[in-house]
Amino acid sequence: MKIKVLYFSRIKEAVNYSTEDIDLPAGISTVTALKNYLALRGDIWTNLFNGKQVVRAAINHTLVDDLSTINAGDEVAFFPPVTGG
Amino acid sequence: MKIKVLYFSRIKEAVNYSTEDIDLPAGISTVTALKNYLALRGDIWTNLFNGKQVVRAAINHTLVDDLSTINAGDEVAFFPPVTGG
Amino acid sequence: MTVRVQAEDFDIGQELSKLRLANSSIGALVSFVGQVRDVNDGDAINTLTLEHYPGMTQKALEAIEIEAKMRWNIIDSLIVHRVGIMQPLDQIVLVVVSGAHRGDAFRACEFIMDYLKTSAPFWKKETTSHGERWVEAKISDDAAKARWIK
Amino acid sequence: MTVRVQAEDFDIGQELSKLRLANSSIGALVSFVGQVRDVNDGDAINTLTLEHYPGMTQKALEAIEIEAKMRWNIIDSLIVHRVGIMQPLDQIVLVVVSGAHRGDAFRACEFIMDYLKTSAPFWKKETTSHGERWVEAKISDDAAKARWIK
Repeated sequence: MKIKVLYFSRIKEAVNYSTEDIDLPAGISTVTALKNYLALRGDIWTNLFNGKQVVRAAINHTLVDDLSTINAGDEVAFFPPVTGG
Repeated sequence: MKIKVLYFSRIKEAVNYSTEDIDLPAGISTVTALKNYLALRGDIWTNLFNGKQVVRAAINHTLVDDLSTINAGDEVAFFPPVTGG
Repeated sequence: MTVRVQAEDFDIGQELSKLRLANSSIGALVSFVGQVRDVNDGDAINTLTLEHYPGMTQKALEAIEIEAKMRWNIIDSLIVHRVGIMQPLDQIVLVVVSGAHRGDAFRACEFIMDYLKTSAPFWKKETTSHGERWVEAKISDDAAKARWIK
Repeated sequence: MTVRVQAEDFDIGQELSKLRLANSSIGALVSFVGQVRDVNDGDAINTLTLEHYPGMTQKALEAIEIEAKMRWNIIDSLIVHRVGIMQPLDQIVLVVVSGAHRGDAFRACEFIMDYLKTSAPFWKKETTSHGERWVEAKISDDAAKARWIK
């Protein structure tokens, strides 16, 4: 299924772009599964998404936890803990 | 001993003046004793100072409780619970 | 730490800016503004008169600021309290607390208000269509103050 | 309830007056202003850049305001958060809460700040004499938020 993935802050800088369209293989349907899938890209991706760094996720502009389900057409965003205010 | 007594808010209105000089008889040396002494004046004074109404006191511009000692030359103020802010 | 008791209105933006720009280690400012409400105890309010005890007011408010400064890690504070005749929507009181971080500034600002309400010698008299009346002290204000007693 | 995310500075006095004069049953306004400090983690700050997630920010801040309004008896609230490049002494964020009485307004204002700090998609990057660095989230902010979890 096709989804849109966005990156922010130090994650955006690390991967060096801010957005991509991904066509996920069958079976990748939660945030954790997507993180693991991205970690397989190696190098910086492994570093970011192997679970050793805190990477927060939002689906369709709502903060979610890693067990949340991803559906076709979703906008999934990854970013470090927020530091506004 | 001579002291100055001030009245504020509804107490000032009840006694109809805001300040007086009092020469206290020997033995009247606490706030409670002064209240009792004023209550002896009868009528409105009894009403105000017989202990049935909450009357707060300050000595020399500091809130005090009724056990506090009064000294010659003190400025003693009586008023209802405050309602600023 | 500053205390002002005055008949004139105050300009919140100006007061806040003064505190804010005075110290570049300030990260947080918490402020409280009290205003005259149009209705109290079910009656429409025409005017509100603030009486105070001139010799004592300044001293009482300064003591509250000193206590706040001793209890929390704050940088500065300001209390402006008006006296005299006011109307609904008029500003009565302003308290501003500045600090490096927000937690202590929130705590100190609320502490100052809770003590001001119960320890500073101000009294309110309202005029309504039924005439004049003194505002009664609220039990809830005593309870709010009691939370801070150590 | 209003949320604004903007690059421009804001005028606290004007924002507060707007809320204050909008409703004559308002007796209390509590506000928070956050500003850029000159030093962070021991280094002098030259600039602070606020990045955000445009599609999400407004929605996240509105959700916080709605939650505050459901939890406390307040009349209105305003959040103004700046994005872009700022310098020490610049204002970053303004939160104002109005209500009939002060207790709920204090509580709601601090709640909004604690949630904003941990749930709204903003990220700070500092430039110091050592170069650029992203600001780390603080454990103390998570602890501040945890106090409100029911």
